[in-house]
Amino acid sequence: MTDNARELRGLVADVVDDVPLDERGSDRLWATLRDLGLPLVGVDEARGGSGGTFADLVVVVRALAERAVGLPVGESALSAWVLAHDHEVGGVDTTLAFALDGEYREDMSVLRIPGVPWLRRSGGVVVYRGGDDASFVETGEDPRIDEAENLAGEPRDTLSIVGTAGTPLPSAPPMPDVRGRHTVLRAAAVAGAAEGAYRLTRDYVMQREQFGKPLARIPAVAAGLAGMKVAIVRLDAALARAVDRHAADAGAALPARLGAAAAAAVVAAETASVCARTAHQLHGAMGVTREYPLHHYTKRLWAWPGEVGSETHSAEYLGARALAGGEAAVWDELTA
Amino acid sequence: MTDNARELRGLVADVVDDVPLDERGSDRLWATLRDLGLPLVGVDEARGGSGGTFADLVVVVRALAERAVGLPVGESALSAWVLAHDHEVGGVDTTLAFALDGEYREDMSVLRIPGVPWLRRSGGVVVYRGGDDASFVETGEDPRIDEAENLAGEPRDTLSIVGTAGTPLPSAPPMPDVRGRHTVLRAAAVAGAAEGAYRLTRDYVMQREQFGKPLARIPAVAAGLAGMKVAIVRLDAALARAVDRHAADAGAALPARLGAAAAAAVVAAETASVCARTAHQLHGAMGVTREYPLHHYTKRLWAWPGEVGSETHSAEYLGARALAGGEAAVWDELTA
Amino acid sequence: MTPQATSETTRAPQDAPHLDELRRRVRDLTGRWQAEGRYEPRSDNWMRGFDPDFSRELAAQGLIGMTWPRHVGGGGHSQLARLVVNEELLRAGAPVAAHWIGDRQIGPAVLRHGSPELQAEILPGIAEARSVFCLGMSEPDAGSDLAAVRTTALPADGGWRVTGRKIWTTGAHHATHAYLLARTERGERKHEGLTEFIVDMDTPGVAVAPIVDLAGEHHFNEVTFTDAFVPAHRVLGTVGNAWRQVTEQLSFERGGPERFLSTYPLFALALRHAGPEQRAPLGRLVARLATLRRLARNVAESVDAGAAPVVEAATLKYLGNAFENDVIAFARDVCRPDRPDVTAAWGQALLASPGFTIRGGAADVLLSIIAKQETRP
Amino acid sequence: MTPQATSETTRAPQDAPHLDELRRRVRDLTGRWQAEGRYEPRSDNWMRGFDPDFSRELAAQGLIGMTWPRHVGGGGHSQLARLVVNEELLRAGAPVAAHWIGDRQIGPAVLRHGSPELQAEILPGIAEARSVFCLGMSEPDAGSDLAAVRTTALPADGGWRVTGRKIWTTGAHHATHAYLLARTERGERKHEGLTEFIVDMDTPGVAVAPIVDLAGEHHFNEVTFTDAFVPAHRVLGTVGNAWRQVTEQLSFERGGPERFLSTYPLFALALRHAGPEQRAPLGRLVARLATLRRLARNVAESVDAGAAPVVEAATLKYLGNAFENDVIAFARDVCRPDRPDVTAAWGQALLASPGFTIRGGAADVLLSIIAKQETRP
Repeated sequence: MTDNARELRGLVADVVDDVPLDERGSDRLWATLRDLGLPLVGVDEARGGSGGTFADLVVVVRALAERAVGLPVGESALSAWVLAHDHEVGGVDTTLAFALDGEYREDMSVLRIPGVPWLRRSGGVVVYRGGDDASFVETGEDPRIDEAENLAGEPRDTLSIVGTAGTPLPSAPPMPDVRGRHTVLRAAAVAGAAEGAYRLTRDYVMQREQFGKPLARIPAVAAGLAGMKVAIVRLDAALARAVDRHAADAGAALPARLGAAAAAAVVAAETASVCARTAHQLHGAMGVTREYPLHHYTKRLWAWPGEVGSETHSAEYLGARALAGGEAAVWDELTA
Repeated sequence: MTDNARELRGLVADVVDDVPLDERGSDRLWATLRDLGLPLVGVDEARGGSGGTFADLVVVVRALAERAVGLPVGESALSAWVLAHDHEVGGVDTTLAFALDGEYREDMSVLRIPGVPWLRRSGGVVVYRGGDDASFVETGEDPRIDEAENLAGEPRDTLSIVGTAGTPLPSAPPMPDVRGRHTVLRAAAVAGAAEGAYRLTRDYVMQREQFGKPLARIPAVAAGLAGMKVAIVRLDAALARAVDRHAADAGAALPARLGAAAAAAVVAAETASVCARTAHQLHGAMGVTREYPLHHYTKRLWAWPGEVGSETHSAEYLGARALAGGEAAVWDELTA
Repeated sequence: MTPQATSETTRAPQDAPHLDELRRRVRDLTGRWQAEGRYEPRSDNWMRGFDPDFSRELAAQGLIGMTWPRHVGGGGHSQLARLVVNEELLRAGAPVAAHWIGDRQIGPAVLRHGSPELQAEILPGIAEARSVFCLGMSEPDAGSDLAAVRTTALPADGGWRVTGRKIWTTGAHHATHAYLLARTERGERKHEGLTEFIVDMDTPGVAVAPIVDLAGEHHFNEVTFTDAFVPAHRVLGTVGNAWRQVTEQLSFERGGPERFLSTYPLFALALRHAGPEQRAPLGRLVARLATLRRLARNVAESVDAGAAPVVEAATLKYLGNAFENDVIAFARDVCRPDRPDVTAAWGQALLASPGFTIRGGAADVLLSIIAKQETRP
Repeated sequence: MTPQATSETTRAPQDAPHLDELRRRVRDLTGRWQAEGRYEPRSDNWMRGFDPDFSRELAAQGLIGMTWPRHVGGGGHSQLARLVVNEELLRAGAPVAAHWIGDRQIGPAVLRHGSPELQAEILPGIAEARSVFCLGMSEPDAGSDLAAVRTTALPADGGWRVTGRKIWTTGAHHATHAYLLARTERGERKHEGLTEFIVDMDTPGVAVAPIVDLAGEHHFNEVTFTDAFVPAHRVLGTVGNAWRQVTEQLSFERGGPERFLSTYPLFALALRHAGPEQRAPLGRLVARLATLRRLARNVAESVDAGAAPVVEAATLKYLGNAFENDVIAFARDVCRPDRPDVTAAWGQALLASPGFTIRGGAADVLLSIIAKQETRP
């Protein structure tokens, strides 16, 4: 970990650790994160952002998720990054929506996109209708918002836009690029939630005794715990690779970036599933109560991976590229 | 287990148990099995067969495989059963080939079918060119035989037939029926080989000591052993279901029979994989020597499942039927 | 070749028309209740769906305590007949929690170990769905180690005085009776000195406190016993012999269809919305489901024949839990923004899923039970 | 927001041109040998492909002992550079068994624990591919419990006299030297009193007997020591301290690319023949492969930075073994009667596969190593 990453992690810890778990989605915590500029990390300071890189944003998103914070720092910063290609940012909270997650009404007059993170509390939303067709829709005006929540109780609202509403963003990066970054940020959030579940589980099996010794001494329990660790180490490796490909100075071409993002998404889905299942297994009945904090992590491990494209889609993308490029292309990307 | 099944199993044990493992594919053992009429079980006595039912044949095939016998009793009896719809049987050893496992030369003049069990030692082969197009080809005459072996060293020869060679079998059952029965017989063989691998493994971990106690007392080893047992119990259940569907008196319609056969094939593939992997894991280095008998079972567990259609094909068949029939049809077949 | 008779592996279901009639009766009932809007099918409803009215309707049709002798209110049916009824109830996602534990676990235990008087007192109430049972087994510091039970029953005039805490007691807030595992003797060996009791929930000194689960629902409870009196005739079986009795009880409860059909309502919904690109994974689920159902039939027939199919029952539960979870994973791939019903059903099953592996023994416990059976010298 | 600098997780590979040059060199060599028909790529060839000529060509190019100091014949390269060379060799399925153990395991152990004299005696021979090493660790009755070693070394004039049997010794019939783990003291605690030696295979009293494997190939051996003399200076490290030393040695050997690339030649072949209907499972394999390679890079960089990445290395081996086996399962689905080459490559890899999980620790051993690291109080 670089010094800078350590510093960012420390910052998140300082701000969040004293906030009760139930209040980690509160307006108050959001205001604090905003004051610190976290929802604008990775956006040029000259354009109103907080500076830093995409890698920094990944660190922040992972650190927040480790603490069961479901606030949309990743989506805010990513949508601001898009906006900053055309405008100064920072005036309102923004979020992100992709038409490919929704559908048009038959006559194409209305676009409905469900699952938009925290739309209800955003001032505007960057909407990608297609590859180069990005626009900014202010939520004060036209669009209808239907409120809904994901499994973890986080706002995932439905946006309905009539006609061509919104201000075009002619300089916005192409949609796949933004989608790829969103995928990486989501993988980072999964890594964080997995880490949070892992820590709770490790503490639990080390403290709790059964048959006269700590649970952690039972081989099946130890193996389960190690399996969680394995899943996290693996996801962090996939994440490090994806972040490197997105590095500003030595960044890769778009297909290589998307490949690394898709690989991280595939690994994230597996890690989420293993860690949620094993954490509950090792906790037994204790883990299923509302009072015990585990569900703050496991509900997110269940809800998050599928929200930014399905695992199957990512796997098919990678497989199709491998078929098209052949072994040499796979190998070159592997060892780049 | 019925008394009859017990008797058949006893018969197989009596004949095979004293034959050294390396000689269980020998002409001599084949001659003994022939003398007992085993390769004609399930074929009407009035047509030259040994009598008994398909269920009896399944018992025999499983019992032989438990003893690492790779001789083609199932294929012989099944091809004889087909032949018996048109002819008396019993004169020569016969085997079975399906055009769908092979390919025609571009001008359709030559049909090549690889993987025909023990073709080199058969007097003739029942060839299904299509749904109702069955014929009997005597190996003395026209066809070319290219010898080959599967991973377990069992003859799996390539049959090449020029033109329309062979005697038509107008009364032969439709191809899917025969293919389904072949699938069930193969699942039975897998169950037998899995059982053989399981017994060796159980004995090994109960006798062998490490860290001062029998391996079986190490929880991970016990869990592995139990996992093998689970896989075998499950396959036997799938097998019992498929056999019931094929019962002569209370047998089901062809689609239900094929569904049960496909389910057995899917379960057999999983059982083969779990049992081969775990048996080797629990044996450690000992299991990889030629001297130790385990490989007689595990090589068959590797080779056998894919030879009568792929697992994917069986799964897709079941899935497509479920999609077409809907929940009610699935449930009715489940509980029939 | 000598043997001539056939070896069909199981006898034909000779009472097929009777079974079909039972099936039809359950389908009529669940269909009617759904049509009248009296329940919504959902996953895990044998644990979460508490509706005494529904249970009483079943009772009125003789569908509870089916395998018990008629003189205690039972139906004298085979286990196979009971399987048919229960699998149809699970298929319909019906609210059967009010009688499930009593029917599956308490009734059989009372039949095996209870005195004729206790049988006469307890069983008809279960069969008529008047009595609702909860299980007082787990304790705060015992986990799945039942031998670590600390709740104590001390001899008292005409019976016992019980003091202690039970936790994770499903449905205690609805229950009329509790099955209770308590220590009656404190000795060297933890497995000895345990006794089973049946306790009225309205006994003074019995208090129930809710434990809300991660779905925000209330099924679990903590039950506190404070010097609560239990009359002597409410001892189940032999004083001090509970360890053997409860082990039997637990091995008995593993082989039922609820071990693989908890998420069947979700499976049915996902099947309706699945596409042809999912036919291979769907086909694998169908193969496993069909095999599990055959295993359940084998277990039922085996019990009918007087055997104790411990390995088969543990196998069923082990595979069944994995299947239930894989149904949820499959359903996730069917979820689409335009199918909110699938997504909701998926979420509901997922939130219930951590419970699947807890109840009746986790995977490693089941495997070790099987291994123990298989490696007996 | 205070922190302004970037936090790219790893430094850029500053010596990229150098690494590219190494890659090219390996590709030229393996390409040439294949073109000349001097070897066929196959799975598991780092264990099965014994060709001293090939190893000597690598040595001539400075590609063995790459990370060792120059004064003992090494190249002074980084672990990352070594990873690049070894992964290209594995990709090409090249016959590298003659030097693999010496390069990976013995060299580093001698560097860490050997005296300067022993280093000077042993290391140049490995780096030049003159010395071929085998590992005398396992014994007939010890299984994976190295502490149960019974082979004994007794003090003798000027050294030690060794008596005992080693088994599963890969390549002993080709080896010039053996690494030997023997008991030099018999005490209460099995883990104490073990010592590491380096033994010349032509020492009188050392005999090699073949063990044919299930593929019909001869790689394993039984090695018998009968009063074989080992000079005192051939003790590696400290007498009686082998347990600690060998644990380090084993943890070191887990994090290399051979832990996931053993079946890469099969993967490459299967990829060539796979169809679009297999893109999802193929894509999952690609994702796992890319991640494993990143893990190998992390391990290499971590060792370069002076750390001991025990958890990462064990994770790599655990996941790598599973990946190798899943490649074989994937290849099965690509096998068709009209592709005998895939079927043959699949069979060859399958017959080799039981060995994957044995060497370097089975899955449960790896998980317990990780758990132990993670739950230290």
